[in-house]
Amino acid sequence: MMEWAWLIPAMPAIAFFFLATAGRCLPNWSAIAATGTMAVAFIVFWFVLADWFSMSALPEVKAFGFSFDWIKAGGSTFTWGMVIDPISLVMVGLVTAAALGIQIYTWSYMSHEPRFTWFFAVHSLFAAAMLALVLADNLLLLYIAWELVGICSYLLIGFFYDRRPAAEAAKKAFITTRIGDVGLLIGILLLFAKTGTFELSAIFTMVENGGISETVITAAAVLLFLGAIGKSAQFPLHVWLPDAMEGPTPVSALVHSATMVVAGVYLVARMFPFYEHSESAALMVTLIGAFTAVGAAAIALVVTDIKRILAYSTLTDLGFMLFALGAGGLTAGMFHLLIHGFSKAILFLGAGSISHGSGQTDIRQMGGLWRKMPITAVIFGIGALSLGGVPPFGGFFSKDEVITAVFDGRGWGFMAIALLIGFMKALYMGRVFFAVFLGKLKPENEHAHESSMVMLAPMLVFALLALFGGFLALSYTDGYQGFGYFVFEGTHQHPFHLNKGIAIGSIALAVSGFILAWMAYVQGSLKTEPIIKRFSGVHRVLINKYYVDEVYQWVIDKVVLVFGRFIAFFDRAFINDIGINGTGSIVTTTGRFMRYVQSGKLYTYAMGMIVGFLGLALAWWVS
Amino acid sequence: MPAEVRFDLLWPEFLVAGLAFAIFTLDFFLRPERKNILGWISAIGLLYIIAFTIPFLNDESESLFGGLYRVDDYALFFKVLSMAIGGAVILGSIHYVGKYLTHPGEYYAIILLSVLAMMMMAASGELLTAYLSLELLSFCLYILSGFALHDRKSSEASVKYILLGAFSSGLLLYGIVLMYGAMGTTNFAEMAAFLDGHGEINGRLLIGLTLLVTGLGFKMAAVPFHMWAPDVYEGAPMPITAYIAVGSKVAAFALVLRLFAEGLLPAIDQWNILIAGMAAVTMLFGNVVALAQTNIKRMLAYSSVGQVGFLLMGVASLSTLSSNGLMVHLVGYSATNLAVFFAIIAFYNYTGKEEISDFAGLASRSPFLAAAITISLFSLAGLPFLAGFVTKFYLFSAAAAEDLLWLAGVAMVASLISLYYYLKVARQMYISPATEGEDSTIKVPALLYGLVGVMVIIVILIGLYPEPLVNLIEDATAVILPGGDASALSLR
Amino acid sequence: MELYHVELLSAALFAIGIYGVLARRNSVLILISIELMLNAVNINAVAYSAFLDPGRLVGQVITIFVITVAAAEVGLAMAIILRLYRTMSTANADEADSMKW
Amino acid sequence: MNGLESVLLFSLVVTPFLGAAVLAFFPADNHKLIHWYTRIIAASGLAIAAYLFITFDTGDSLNKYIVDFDWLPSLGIRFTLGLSGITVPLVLLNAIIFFGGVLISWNVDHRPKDFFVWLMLLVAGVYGVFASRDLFFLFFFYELAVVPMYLLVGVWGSSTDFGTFLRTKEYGAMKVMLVLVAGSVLVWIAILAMWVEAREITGIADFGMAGLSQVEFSEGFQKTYYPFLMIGFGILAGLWPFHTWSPDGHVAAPTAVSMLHAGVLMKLGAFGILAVGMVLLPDGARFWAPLLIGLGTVNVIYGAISAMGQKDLKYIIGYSSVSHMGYVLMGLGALDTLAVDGAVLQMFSHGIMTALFFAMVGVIYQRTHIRDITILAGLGKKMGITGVFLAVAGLTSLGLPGFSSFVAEIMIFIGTYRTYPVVGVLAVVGAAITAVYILRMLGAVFFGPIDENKWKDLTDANKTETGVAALLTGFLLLWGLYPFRIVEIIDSGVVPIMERLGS
Repeated sequence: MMEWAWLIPAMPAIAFFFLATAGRCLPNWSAIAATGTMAVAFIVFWFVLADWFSMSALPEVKAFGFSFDWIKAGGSTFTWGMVIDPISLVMVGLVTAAALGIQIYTWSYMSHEPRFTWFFAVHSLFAAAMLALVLADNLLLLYIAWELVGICSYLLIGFFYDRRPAAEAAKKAFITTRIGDVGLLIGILLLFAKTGTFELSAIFTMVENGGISETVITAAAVLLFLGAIGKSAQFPLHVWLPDAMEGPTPVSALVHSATMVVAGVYLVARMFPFYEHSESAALMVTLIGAFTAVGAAAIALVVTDIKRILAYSTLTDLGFMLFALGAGGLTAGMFHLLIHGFSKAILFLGAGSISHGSGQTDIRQMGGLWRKMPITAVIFGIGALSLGGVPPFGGFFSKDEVITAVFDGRGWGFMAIALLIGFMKALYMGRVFFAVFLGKLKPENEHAHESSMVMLAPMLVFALLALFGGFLALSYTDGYQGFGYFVFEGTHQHPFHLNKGIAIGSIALAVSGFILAWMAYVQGSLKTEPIIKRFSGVHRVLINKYYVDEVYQWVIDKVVLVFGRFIAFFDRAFINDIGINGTGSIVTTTGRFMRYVQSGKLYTYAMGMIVGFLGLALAWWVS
Repeated sequence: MPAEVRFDLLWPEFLVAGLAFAIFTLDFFLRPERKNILGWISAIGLLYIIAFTIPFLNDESESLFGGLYRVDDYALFFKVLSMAIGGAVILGSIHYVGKYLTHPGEYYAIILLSVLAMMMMAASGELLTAYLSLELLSFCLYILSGFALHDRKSSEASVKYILLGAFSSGLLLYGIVLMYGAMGTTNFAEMAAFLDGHGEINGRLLIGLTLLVTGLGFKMAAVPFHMWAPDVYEGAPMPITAYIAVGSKVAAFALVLRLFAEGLLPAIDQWNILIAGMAAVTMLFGNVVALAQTNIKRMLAYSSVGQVGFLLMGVASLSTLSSNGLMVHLVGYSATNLAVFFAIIAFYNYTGKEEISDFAGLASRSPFLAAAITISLFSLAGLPFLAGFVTKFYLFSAAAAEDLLWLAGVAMVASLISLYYYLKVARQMYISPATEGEDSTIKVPALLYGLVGVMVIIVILIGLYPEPLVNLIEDATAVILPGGDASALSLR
Repeated sequence: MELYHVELLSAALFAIGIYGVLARRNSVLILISIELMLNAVNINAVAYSAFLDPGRLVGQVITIFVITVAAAEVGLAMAIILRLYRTMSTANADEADSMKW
Repeated sequence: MNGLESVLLFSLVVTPFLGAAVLAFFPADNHKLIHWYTRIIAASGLAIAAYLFITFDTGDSLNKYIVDFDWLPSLGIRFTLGLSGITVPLVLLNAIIFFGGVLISWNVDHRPKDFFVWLMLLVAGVYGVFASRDLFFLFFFYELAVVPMYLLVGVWGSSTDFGTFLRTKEYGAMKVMLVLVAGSVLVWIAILAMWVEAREITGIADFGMAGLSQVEFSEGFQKTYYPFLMIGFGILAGLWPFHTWSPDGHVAAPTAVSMLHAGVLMKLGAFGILAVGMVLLPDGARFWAPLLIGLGTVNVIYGAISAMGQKDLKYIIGYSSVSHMGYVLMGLGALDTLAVDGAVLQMFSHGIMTALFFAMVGVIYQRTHIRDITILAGLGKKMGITGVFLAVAGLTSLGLPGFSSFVAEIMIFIGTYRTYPVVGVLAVVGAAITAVYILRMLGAVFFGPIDENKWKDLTDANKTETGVAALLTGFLLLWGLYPFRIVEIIDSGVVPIMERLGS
């Protein structure tokens, strides 16, 4: 079945082309076409996975790929090919599952939207691009898919294009990530210039046997990481992600769980040999991941829009994953990616369900909603507990893996940071869950209602995955000895292990986080207002997201656009009016003056002739 | 010295002169309103003479009166060209004369006489003969430019023209005499022999040559001897302006080319840089000043001053190739200028206006005239697929081939400048709307319609396939610059 | 008498003629100055012929033609000047400057 | 002349020329006839070009489909037409844009006959430049392509008042014409210099490129005259700082002319640098390559930043053309096979893309009579189709994979990066800036709420316009997704040149 793996990205891509061209004529078929193709991709994934396990009985088979020539020019051949290995399989599984579930959810959620077809078209392309990204066996194709992911996010975030904030958010998302892509592309070009190929396997071989110098590896690793910073919304390019919730909720769900933001994490995981060979680059990944995680978690504690809280929690988790990857924890990072994907899908779909049912987005306007939407509440709760890191939910296992990896790789200090992040995760997850579902029901929410089964069913499936996904870490058969045997770096397979101290500590922190949240938002024994008042400066900074957006906006308004206008003015006034027109007017002015030589008087004319004669004679005499 | 002079070879000249006198005579017998027919007779007569001359003189090569007068392919080429130009101008004048001028008989006859003068200029092989034919031409043009009796501008132009012309004749003559004193001969071939023998140039020869160039520069209207041209162009009746712009220039260059090729070529290293400098100044000055003009005739006057600069390039870089180039450009220039002038005559006949701004909206008033003027002006600017492009390309290539690439570069810049004022005319015609009350459709008589059409077709034909013309010209050049194979290296 | 004596005479005459053309306002006087120039030419031509080229009479022929042409020229010029006088009531060449620039 | 292809090539060049000549005698008031006649001429050109493209054999592609007549032997001018791997795509490009331009001009009702006569002459010139294998005719067609611009812009264009300054159509037309002819003067000088030099070396007067390319010009000569070609052709390609004719020309030009102007005319310049400059003066090309690539880089960055500071749709796209032509120049300057391949593909791709841009801007302008992006807003509601296609063009322009510009740009990036890393980096940065102004433009015009009262009667692109846009989009996608064939063809033309250049 593996040779049919190309169907996985191809199916949604076909759906896109079908819907984008013919979709207008067949509006009713759009959902079916999109979901159907996605289902096929999902099924193919399972066959490929099965194949993988049957083949990898031979231990030396690590990856399987095939390719076709895309461009042949100047002695170089660029191919489009796929690599199927554990990392890509994990990603494909996550993406196909998430996309499929979210599309089903969308049937109901977006059913009143006139541009339903367009939504499905782009949604399919989004999934296709992400699938191509994770399956790409070379950097060129990876970059192509990477950019397509970016543009799909633009189209989807800006889906409600007639709303100014949505349009702005879309633009912001694309341009911000594009800045990171500059680094990514330069990194890719650097690697091509040094290795002469885009093939990942060939590049890795060179990295392993020293075919590339250390400096180049570090430079490339840093440059590639710039791309990851953009896509995975790490500081300082994180600003687009919170705004991205201007898109329809299913888009947020897909963006935050399985596509787009995890692309950066995936890139770091995929290029892991580089970070293994460059300590400084790996340290950079760790630091930026940790910094973003802490910073974003702090914001998540104070903002009140439900999707914004979730957005900042995504930032935290992404930082968390990169934290692990930078510390050498490939398994941990990928595992957290997987679990986070499912959990975050629930949370966003749940948030969508909440706003769909109640019409509210601000958690201060909610409360007690579990009475009106019990299933949503349960499912949302599972997601929150999972991401909060409470056992036995999946998030606990993955978080524990990350903390362990950080401890192994970076030691005590960084582990403390990881634990702190874990605590904050629990705190804000508790906050959002309690504030929304528990407590008193507000009168304006009386009309709130549970969502349809079409929306709830996918959520349920994801909830199960979030609930039990953590057990993927454990060993079951010879064919699957735990996640650590499946996704590993180098030759270093390792089983799941619990560091008891760390585990207990993190559980304690997670639980206390939830308890604190409960005290603050349900029981009321912990008053938030005094704390806010006490730390009003800090609170203001956090509410304003450290003023990063303002600084950027200032730079754009006062520096970039002003500079653009200056150049435009310079071009018009100097290069054109003085340079080009000036040359012309010099000639015409000369003509205007020279015509006065022609005085109309006869003697001038005769004089002219004599002068000419003398001039000629003189010139001749001299020469 | 040949014992017997073959007067029969002068039949074309006799016929033209006879035609002229026939017109004078016929003029007495015609009632004023019938005098239009004189124009037709002159033109058709010239046509017959052309038809007679070509087979009659083809491949003849004879030197009459001991080298004073040549009958050869070069002369033949210019004779035919002169007659053709004369005939075209006469045809183009008929309506104009009927509307604005008196004394048509004298008008046509004097044009015929000037055609005769032009034919003689191309044929003369000696300075005095050249001078005499040149004076004949000038006298005719003095009269013609003052032909609009009641027009102040016309008499002013005429006075300026004749006084300056006489002045320049004085200079020219003094030059001729000094050269005669320096070389002991006025015969072109003997001059060449003298220069071949004596490398250096003494003061007498130097001043003589300079004066000669001054006098001829006046006829050609090269800067700074051009100053009569704008005024005369503006003042003269419009067909005469065309005639001066085309005919007198063709004749002057026919003479200059033969003089420099046959007489002064051995000293080319001495004078080519001077002529090149004059060419550069002429083309720049003419085109730059033309930018500031508002009267179409005056603009065309300056433009043709600029064209003289291009033509002088061919003299400065004299070789078989550049001689070809000069003649090709001369032919292309003549056809193009005639097309412009005929179109303007048609316009003037109807409107009586000659400012550039009066052409506003011409594209809707008469699409044909607008297109014809545009095409011809574009040809003057050297744009493809028109004559000007090919002829300039030929001429500039020839100059470049003789190490005058810089001059070719200046010429290109000058044609770029010229493009600007040509485009200003095109802008008036196509872009600006016609002024209120002056937007009636212009009626173009069939004769002018046909003339303009024929000229435009010639312009396009030369632009698309100049090879036949170039072949003719190569034959002509072979006479004055024998032994040159144009496609091979420079023969200097 | 050497050749250069005659040459100087002729050059002087010629220069005076040029001066006249440049300095005179009246067209008729200009015309007379031009005649002066032409006469300078004639003197020179005859002198060259006599001193340098005694056998051939080229200079004399030139002179005869120049005299003839000059006569015709004067006639024509006078007619045209008369025209100018009729239309503009002046024979001053520098007042005929309606066309310029 | 032999073979079907030669006949087709000849007729491809001659058809619009004759077509214009015949059209000149049509009755001027039968608009329908004139439109349909021109469409048929354009379609036949497209068919021929497509046939030549599809059947193109990449083996020995330098001297393909030769048409050869003696024209002016005394100067060594022959009428020689031939195709190479470089020219075939560009000929196809011209055919596509001509066809699209004619269709999009369905609304020209002011003297349509004259309009199409000039348009056909322009197109004939462009075909001729691409196909000529003789410098005289290359120059001939080059000027022929420029001349009609004056009247096309001047008569059918529009004047715009920008508040602080005014750009009239007369000004735009005059500037386009004079600047381009000024460029051609430089080219002309270089052509004559080469001809003279070759004549002195070989003793044969010959303007044929095949012959001239065999001549060993001295290094000093090449270094002296290559800049003439580079700047002269470069002016047409929008080389900084001689680029301002282009945006101002666009602002004044009517839609179809803008399409041809940015779509094909600017390509002539880049084509000239490659097919004349680099082929005939390889040493000069090597010597001056750093300057070319440097100016190309300036073009990219400067054009993009200028575009960012503009408010008028046509200015934005005009400057984006300047920026994108910078990539082409950069690719040429890199002297790297991959980069040059990319440059040629970029010419094709940018041509189609910018034609699409202008077609859609034309649609907007025709309906709203506004091009100021600060006034237009929310048009997406009423003009969805237009918006989609403008977005397609915009996304192509910012180098989105899937569209052909990406393929071209990535090849240029690779090629320039491995020769001049800094330039490669700047090129990538330029692409990012492109994203800024393109998205700003799209966002301002199509996104956000719409003023329902003001645009009550606003209509979307009609079927013809949609068809044109779809045609252009189809080509963008085709080469974007499957560039193998076109790159193969281009490569077959570029490799011999690069081998001669010794890199």
